[in-house]
Amino acid sequence: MSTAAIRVLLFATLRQQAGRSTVELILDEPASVAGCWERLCEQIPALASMKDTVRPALNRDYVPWEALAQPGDELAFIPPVSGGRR
Amino acid sequence: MSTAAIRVLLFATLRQQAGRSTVELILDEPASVAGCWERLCEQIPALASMKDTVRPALNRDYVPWEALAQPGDELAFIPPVSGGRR
Amino acid sequence: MPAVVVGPQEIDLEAMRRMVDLRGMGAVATFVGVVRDPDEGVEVSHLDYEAYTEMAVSEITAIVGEATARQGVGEVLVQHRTGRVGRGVASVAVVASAAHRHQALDACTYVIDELKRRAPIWKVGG
Amino acid sequence: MPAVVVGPQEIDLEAMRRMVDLRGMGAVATFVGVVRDPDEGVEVSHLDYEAYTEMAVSEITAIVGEATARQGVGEVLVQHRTGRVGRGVASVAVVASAAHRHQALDACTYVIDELKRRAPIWKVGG
Repeated sequence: MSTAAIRVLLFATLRQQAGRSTVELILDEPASVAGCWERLCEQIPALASMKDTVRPALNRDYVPWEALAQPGDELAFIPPVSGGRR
Repeated sequence: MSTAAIRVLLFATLRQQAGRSTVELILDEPASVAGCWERLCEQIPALASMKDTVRPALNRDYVPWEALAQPGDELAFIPPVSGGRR
Repeated sequence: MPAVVVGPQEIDLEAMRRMVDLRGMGAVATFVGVVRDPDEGVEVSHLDYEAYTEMAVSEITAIVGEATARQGVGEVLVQHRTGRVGRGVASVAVVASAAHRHQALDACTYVIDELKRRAPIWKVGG
Repeated sequence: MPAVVVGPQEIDLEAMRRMVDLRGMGAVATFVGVVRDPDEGVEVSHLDYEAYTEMAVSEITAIVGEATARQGVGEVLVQHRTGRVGRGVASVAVVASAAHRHQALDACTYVIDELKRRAPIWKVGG
């Protein structure tokens, strides 16, 4: 399983900070979404300060930070959405 | 002033009950809208039972029953409007 | 076309929306009332609407004035048909623009509610 | 056209409304968000929207399901643009049909509010 990867998608401010729109994380075993974020920030330290503003989404659904990511999963950290004034 | 008239417009259920859409009321002097209604019902007794369902409008504005109608005014008694469920 | 129309002509919602000035506006809400078929299980082929036209225009114009006095609201246009309207066809339309979305939606709700309460327009039996 | 569209194509509101099945429905409410100019006094020539398209479609489809589960609501259609959208042009549209007017207006409000809260779509700087 050493080549099993998780695809991390970066959008909007995260994409702009990272200068790219996808990152592959190689996992030896399933890891929490929070653990994946830490691994991501090791590769792209500029993202570290943004954790409190993003919501994790696993396979296109919002999930809690404790959710387990499996190899082959699609992971994204959703920056604040357009929302705006009501 | 004996020929001074008030035009009363009848709509919807009132028009259907009365079988006509306008009635002229001849006033000797200004009369309350409530008084005009009584005069109207003397001419068209079929309307008498409908007083509680209608709202008076004088010159195209809702008015209280005590409002004074002058010769030359346009008077209507507005049956319940379409309203319906919200 | 004036901001308030009461009469037999068909409703062209696209034309109404094109009329609305969008400068400074971020939202447009629209309400359309259509002749419902079936209505509570009963088949309806059409409805006939009767109006005290001059007063309906004046009352709806007042309602539009109340709505556009609200914060953020831009323009409000209203049309209500009279005469025969077939099933599934629009009998009334309200278009409201505003800076923000709830202002537009609330204006639309206010206008259609007040219209239904105050405008002298009736559904009449065949 | 599916009930939920996220992509660069222009919004054709008339076509969306024609798609809505009106059987048993008495009301259609529509919300359109447009690129606001000026916005808080600042001139805006366009906005650029970026989406996590697959998730946005899935999230908006869930929101539409929540809205149509409400009493009286018929159909709900949603379109959100991605890429560049010029000032005064529609970036998002919601069309909701219902038996009665408040059901349609409330469904429309619910969907646009939840979309703005949950759909992964962003305005991005040039």
